[in-house]
Amino acid sequence: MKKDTIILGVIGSDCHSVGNKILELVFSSEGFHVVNLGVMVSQQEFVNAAIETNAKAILVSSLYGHGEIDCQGFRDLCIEKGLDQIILYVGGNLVVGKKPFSVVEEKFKKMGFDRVFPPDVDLKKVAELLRQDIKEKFGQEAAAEEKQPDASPKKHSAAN
Amino acid sequence: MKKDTIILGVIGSDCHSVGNKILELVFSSEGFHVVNLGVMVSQQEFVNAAIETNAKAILVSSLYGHGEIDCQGFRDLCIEKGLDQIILYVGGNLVVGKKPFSVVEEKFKKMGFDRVFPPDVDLKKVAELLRQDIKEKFGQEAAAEEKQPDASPKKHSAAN
Amino acid sequence: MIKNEKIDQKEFLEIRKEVLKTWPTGQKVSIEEGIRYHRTLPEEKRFSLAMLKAQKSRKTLLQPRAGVALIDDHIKLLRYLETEGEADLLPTTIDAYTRQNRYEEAEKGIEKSKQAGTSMLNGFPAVNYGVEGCRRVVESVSRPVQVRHGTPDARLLAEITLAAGFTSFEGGGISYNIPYAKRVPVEKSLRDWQYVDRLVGIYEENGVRINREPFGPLTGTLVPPCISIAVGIIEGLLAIKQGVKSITLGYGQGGNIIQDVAAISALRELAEEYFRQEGYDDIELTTVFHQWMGGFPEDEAKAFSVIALGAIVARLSGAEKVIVKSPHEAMGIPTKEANAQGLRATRQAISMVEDQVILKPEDLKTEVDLIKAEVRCLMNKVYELGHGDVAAGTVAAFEAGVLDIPFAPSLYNHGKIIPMRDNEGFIRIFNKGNLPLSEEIMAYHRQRLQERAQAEGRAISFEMVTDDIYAISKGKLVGRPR
Amino acid sequence: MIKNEKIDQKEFLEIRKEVLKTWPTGQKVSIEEGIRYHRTLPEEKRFSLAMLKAQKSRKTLLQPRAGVALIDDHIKLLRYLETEGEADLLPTTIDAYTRQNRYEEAEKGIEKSKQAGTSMLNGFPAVNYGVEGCRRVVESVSRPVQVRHGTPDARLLAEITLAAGFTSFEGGGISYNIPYAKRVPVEKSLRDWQYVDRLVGIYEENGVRINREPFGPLTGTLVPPCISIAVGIIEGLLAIKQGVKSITLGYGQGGNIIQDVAAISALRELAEEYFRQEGYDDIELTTVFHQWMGGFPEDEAKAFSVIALGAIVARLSGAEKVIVKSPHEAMGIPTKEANAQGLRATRQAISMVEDQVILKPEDLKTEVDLIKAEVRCLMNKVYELGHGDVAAGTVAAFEAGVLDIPFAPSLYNHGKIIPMRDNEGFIRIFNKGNLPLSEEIMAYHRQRLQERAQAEGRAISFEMVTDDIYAISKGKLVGRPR
Ligand code: B12
Ligand code: B12
Repeated sequence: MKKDTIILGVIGSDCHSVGNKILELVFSSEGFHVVNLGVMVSQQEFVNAAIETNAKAILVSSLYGHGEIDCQGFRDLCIEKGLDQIILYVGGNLVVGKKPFSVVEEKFKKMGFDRVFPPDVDLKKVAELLRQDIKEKFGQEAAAEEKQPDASPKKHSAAN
Repeated sequence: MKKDTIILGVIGSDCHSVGNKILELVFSSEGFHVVNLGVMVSQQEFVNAAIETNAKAILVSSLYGHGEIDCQGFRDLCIEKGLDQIILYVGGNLVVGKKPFSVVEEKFKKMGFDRVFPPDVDLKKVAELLRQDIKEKFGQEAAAEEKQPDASPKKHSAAN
Repeated sequence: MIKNEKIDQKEFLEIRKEVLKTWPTGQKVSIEEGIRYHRTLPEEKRFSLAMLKAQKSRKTLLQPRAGVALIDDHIKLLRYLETEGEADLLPTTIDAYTRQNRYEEAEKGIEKSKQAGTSMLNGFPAVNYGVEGCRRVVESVSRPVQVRHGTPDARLLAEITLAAGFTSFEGGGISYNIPYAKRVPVEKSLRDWQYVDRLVGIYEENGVRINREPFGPLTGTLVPPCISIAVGIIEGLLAIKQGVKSITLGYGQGGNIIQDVAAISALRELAEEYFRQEGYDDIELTTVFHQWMGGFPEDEAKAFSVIALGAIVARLSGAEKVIVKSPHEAMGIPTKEANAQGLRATRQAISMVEDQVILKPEDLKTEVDLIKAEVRCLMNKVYELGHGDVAAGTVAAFEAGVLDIPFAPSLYNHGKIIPMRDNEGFIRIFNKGNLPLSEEIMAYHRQRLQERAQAEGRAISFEMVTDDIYAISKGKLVGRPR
Repeated sequence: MIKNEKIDQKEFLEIRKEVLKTWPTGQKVSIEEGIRYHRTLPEEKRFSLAMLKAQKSRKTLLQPRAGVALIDDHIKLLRYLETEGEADLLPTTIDAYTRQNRYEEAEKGIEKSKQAGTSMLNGFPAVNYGVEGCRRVVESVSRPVQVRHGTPDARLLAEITLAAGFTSFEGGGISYNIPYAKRVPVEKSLRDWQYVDRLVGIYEENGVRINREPFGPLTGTLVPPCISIAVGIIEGLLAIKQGVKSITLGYGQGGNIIQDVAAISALRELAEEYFRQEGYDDIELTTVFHQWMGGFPEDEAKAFSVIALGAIVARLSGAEKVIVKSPHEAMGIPTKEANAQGLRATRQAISMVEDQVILKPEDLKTEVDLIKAEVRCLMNKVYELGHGDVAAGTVAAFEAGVLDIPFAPSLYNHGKIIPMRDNEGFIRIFNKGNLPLSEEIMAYHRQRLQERAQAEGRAISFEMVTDDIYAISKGKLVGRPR
């Protein structure tokens, strides 16, 4: 069964690389085909990679606080470039300061992200949600195969 | 110059003896004649001691949280026993739990205490206030002599 | 004259009749029913078992203090500490009227609390609620619950709470008298605690093991380790004689890390030695470390650091249990949230150092040896004064000032000794009063204090003591001149 | 090829012209005016002096991190940390756009922050505010202020902030590149930092001592001490060559108390040795300990314990400065209140252990010797690769993976080494990648890791690493199997 491709990366001028490496590890072992762009990724780079690899979802990380600025217009750019269907997730320390998560979530949902996650989210549950969302949007046949506990992560960027 | 007598004690079933010992030390060295009743002192004991010694003020401590119950009717008892003029101070952890001090202060002022103090109060400032209050209530000649740094505390109760 | 002898059954029952009469709820207490109930308790609710497991697996269990006036609120509180605080062991802290056997005032406190919609008592008035009410508490939680109090005469409290299913009972004839009471003769409280221990012994003989925990910290204020250790050992010996088998001896953090770890070491070694010496080798002995028992800083951020240091040292000491403070400590009885915060901070600190070996026995040898030598001086004299009997010796020791608890409220305590910190924050003794400490030991204490005096450029003085009493609440360990 | 040689004045001025052009505020910078201004600064605003005093009086100074988008808010923030937080030293943390020289985006961030009425930037965009704006900051506080950032090319930032009167500047060609950037060649950042150090050297030659502080913690995540110490020494050597005299070398808490204290010891001893070896004996060398730089627990009570442990160990290590975290760490840039809480908790913890001697040199010898031997392996190879030149050697070392920072984002970093904790929480190296560590050393690491594997009943695996990364944020030091 073909694996669904997803794009990972940390947006903007953000250098936080540890969480990104863990996301790659987890989503790979959860059966996705992970294209990890590493840190400091621009919106354009995300979109290009998604087009090139025919990805089903982009998982944007932002840790350093500028997420609110960096993510503006992300959905528009996707649509502009013809990625009408693409699933957009975003997670991390998305805004500057400690804010109630509900406020943050609303903000990023308004920007067009399908799901928004706080830093302590359980990644296995995210993988589960992602499988569901892909199924819903792209139909049964496109769904990622079930969990592959032994899959070792594949490097797609020397940045990692 | 004659020293003003003040009564110290910890009211009710309260056993906290450390602060009481320090109060004795400080007020003695501040030039007061201290009669220290120690811990677990009833309203009646306070009043009796004040009458016996012709005290100008009673400084009530309560640390353990039952202050609110233990102090009720203290002023009335003083008046009943003919101590119309006596100055009443109270201090410590006066109620159960961490409450804004302004709330606590109001509560105890309503009960008839002239001044109410939180646990971290500067005792030298209290001594200063007490001298002033005594001056005001009992006139110039009765005021305690000025600070006597070397005065050693006198024991008035084996409880200390 | 009191003797360290087992109370015989007849005498016990006679006293018991009187005890149960002191408040209506006493009439409903049945030891037999209590024993039957205890037998139905699942393993995870048994205190002695939890302590034993902690010892075997080298864990440090967390226990808060907590108690409020109204029973439903008390249950809510304990449950919250269980879930949000992840407490391993639960308390039921008794209010101060009950501790003085003033059940009528406690009753008023319950009424006023109902009216006020908040607790007007500083603890849970267990006697007023009786066996039935107390059992609701035991039934509502899933971890072992202990009665924590400060009651010189805890006979009725013990009857009620043990019958209700509490599996541990804190206190002792010295530690719940001298720091907690003013006019109770030592002999009286020792007798009343022999009763409590005998009661525990009866449960024990019927297959129900109740854990007993003498109160180590005493006044919580500059108590030299030798004093609290001697008291702990004495109360342990008295308890054992009445048939107690599970004993947790306590110590309150002094502040100097080496001294604190050494104290727990010395406490454990000496207690084992004295218990064996009196012929007991089947005692389940564990230790409990109390986070800082003196004045706390009011600022919560600072209080958290006091809590964390206590947690770390508790763990380094290898104590099987730590009693946890809250960031509200300086201000008042903590809310359940603040209490759980103290627990979570403690858990984090303990877990971070849990696997670390920082202090090796060699590092501590000097201090352990010193503390042991001091305790032996005190114990020898106690035995001597009691002509070999530790109960009689204790009464005589307090009369003579051979045992002397600093800053205690009791009229039966000399209050002559003057402790203060040395230049590294070890608690030392400046004036030994009548403590029978050897000249050599005192010379060492004086030398260490002299170092401090020199460093501070002032003579050793009583001012140092007051400075030391305030020090931690003002952010330091040693009260340096301002 | 880059060399560790002093940039000559002519070359410096040529580069300078270009640097100052990169943003309009650059045009107003005058080194001469800056020097004149620095000479008017009172003693208590000079960073190097404060560090020296701390060293002489054996104090540990407290410094927070803090920076917001708008200048008035930033001043308010620093003042609050000065008064409510009692910070000894102040920071100005620069935002992430400025760190990447994206001054236009920083400008936008300032605008958006004005609109939003709150900071939309994660730091203070000093370049955009220019000398004038920055000087307002220096003028508004009464303690020394340092620029803290993470900027691979910090030349303009240094020109502006130093001329404005900041008396300390953090960073270095390795430590502000590899953990902070993706596509910046090592040679480029080393050159740009030679410029910064030369600028500091010019101030120095004019009687104005600026403190320089390489960034010790690197990625903050399981960095073995030998790596961060080697990097610190290299950056120290490079700075000295350009004329820097006041250097503070840093280390990020690893979590094991022995290892952390040993690391600061080894860092100090080795740096002195290498500096002397290269012919310098007039360097003011001090150390800074960073409280836990990895993932924090979200719960504030737990975060306080992480802070307290860091404070205690900072003090035990004898570092002259500690960088303080806040209880908001896991969530976002702290409010001024949370930041001050971190400071107050740190102050309390440090003050409580300040006078205590818990770890003696003997206790640490094994670990200090190990770390020293490891650092020597790395340094020898760096010198070898550079044919005796440490700058050239560093470039070659990163190319060869002889220097390798775990979990770093840079494309110029091998990222081959795999660190993990042993059974006591020491950070060990499982896979050394190309680090030139001796077989003997690696055997020791493997043995210690094997102990853990055995204790956990699982093979040494990458899972252990991820478990370790999460461990402190989940309440433990060692990431045990769940
Ligand atoms: C040490 C201590 C004990 C020791 C006391 C030993 C002894 N015999 O003294 C022991 C362990 C025995 C103990 C027992 C109990 N304690 Co206690 N104890 C403390 C603790 C930690 C320190 C007190 C102390 O010695 N401080 C140092 C001295 C120098 O300060 P101080 O006592 O505050 O006194 C100063 C000021 O208050 C002020 N002051 C006091 N009175 C007055 C009066 C005037 C007129 C003025 C101007 C100033 C003033 O000046 C004093 C000198 O500087 C405090 C918490 C804290 N402060 O950190 C809790 C605390 C006082 N205890 C408390 C309680 C509830 C109890 C218990 C009921 C047990 C329980 N349920 O937890 C029992 C009391 C039983 C009884 N019958 O009283 C609570 C009170 C709660 C409340 N008010 O809401 C506190 C606040 C802890 C808490 N947060 O729960 N305790
Ligand atoms: C280590 C660290 C650093 C290291 C990073 C090294 C590196 N190259 O990775 C260093 C020291 C270099 C650093 C620098 C900075 N940092 Co930093 N850093 C941290 C810290 C302490 C830990 C981050 C970490 O590695 N965590 C461990 C990993 C496993 O967790 P994680 O990163 O959160 O990632 C997980 C989740 O977020 C989630 N997740 C992430 N993305 C996504 C996406 C999706 C779709 C999903 C489902 C989940 C998900 O899953 C990940 C794996 O579990 C955090 C605070 C914290 N968390 O405790 C601050 C923190 C992230 N840093 C912060 C800041 C501001 C900075 C700086 C700007 C400096 C400054 N002003 O203080 C610079 C950044 C410069 C830049 N250009 O980016 C702030 C962000 C503030 C905010 N959002 O309000 C934080 C929160 C600290 C704070 N409270 O101030 N930092």
